[in-house]
Amino acid sequence: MKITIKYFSWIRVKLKKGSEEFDFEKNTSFKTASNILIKKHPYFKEIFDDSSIKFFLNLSEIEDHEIILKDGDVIALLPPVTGG
Amino acid sequence: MKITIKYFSWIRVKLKKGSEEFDFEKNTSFKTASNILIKKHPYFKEIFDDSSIKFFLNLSEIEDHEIILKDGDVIALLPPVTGG
Amino acid sequence: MIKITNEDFNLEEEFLKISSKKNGAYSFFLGTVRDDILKNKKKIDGIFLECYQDLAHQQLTKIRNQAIQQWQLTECNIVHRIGSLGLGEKIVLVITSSKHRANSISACEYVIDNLKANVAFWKFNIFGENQEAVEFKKKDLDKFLQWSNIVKTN
Amino acid sequence: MIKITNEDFNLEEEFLKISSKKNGAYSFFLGTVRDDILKNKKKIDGIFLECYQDLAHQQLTKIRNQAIQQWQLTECNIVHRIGSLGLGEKIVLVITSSKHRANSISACEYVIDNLKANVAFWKFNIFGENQEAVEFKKKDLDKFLQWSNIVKTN
Repeated sequence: MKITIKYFSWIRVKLKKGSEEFDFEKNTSFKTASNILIKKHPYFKEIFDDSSIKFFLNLSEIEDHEIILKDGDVIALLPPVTGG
Repeated sequence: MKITIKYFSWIRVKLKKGSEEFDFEKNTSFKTASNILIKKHPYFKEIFDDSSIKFFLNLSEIEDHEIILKDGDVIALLPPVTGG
Repeated sequence: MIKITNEDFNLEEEFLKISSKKNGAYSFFLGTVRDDILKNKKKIDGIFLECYQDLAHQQLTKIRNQAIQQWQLTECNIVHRIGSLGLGEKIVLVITSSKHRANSISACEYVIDNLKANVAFWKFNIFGENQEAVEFKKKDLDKFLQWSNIVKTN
Repeated sequence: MIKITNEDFNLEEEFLKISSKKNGAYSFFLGTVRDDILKNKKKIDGIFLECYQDLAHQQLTKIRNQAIQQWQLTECNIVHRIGSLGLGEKIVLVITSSKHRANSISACEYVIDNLKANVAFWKFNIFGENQEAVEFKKKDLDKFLQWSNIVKTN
């Protein structure tokens, strides 16, 4: 299944792109997906280890990392906000 | 000596004028002047008895009613303000 | 700058008068003529604003200086209209500017609270040909006195 | 109304959008690009504002609704710009309107405090060809959390 990951602020700058599409097996959880990403691309380790970053799934903050992803889901990686 | 008295808000409406000039003897105090006015024009009694009214002499609030007036002084009778 | 005027004003123009790159924050309070329903169900047709201009100017200058000093404002402009105003029209504008937002916000509230309780303006409600003096609201004095812990209020 | 836009805005026009005779009070907070001096004495040439638009719109809508309910506002408009902005340019505008002033003033401060701490915007300082992400200010989070006694902040 296809999952889009959106990058913002310093993550976008670091990865030099605003979003990316990944393929995961059906019924993959957010936690499993993040572990797969860290193994594939070591630069994800810093991001998933950073407690200041919030993870959103389809515009709702992910509270339970065991949540199961669905085809077409959009995950966003959000550093602390600095607008206004 | 000539003293101008300015009227505002309901006092202006009641007296149907915005200001008036009065003649007092030299060295008259504010207190004496107000007593003279009350005797002359009974409608001043309500005003000088009203504790919500502030009295200003040349743009400074009168703290001491024994203050001596000078020729050309301007006294203002100010009901509680309601601007803004 | 303090302005007591018969004329309407434009918010963008008033902003441009104090706009500066040194500021990150501007707070505005705008008071307007509310289409009020009074106790006796009579609707007002507008208001009339009376002012002791020399005194009001002096009082507003003092309030402005207090606010600038207390909250390190870069500017504080106050515009107050006088004369007859229709429903919905602008009455008063306070603009404060500062580097950071908390200062401009507090200062703006202080200025309008002080103005409401102390500055020589009087409002009349207009009903057809008649004018009735608006009564002083004790609430306005109480609100102002809450600042006495923060600012020297006399 | 919530607006996230590349375009500049005009304060008088934004006021007219929510102007109503029912209101007696309008509060505005305007944030602008400050000609800041950073630690290393480098002056910024401007800022770049990034936004997760779908999320920011949803977050601002929720904040707006909270503010309207908590302070019985008649309206609350929020405009936030994105993209490149020069020194002195407008970034964000919050306007609140209510019958009486205390409500519009508190609500306006709540909205900007909440926006600063929680809404999906990111600021970059521009130095010539380079952009540096602005660091999150813990002060902004602390300021927002002070509202938790008054408003349900999550």
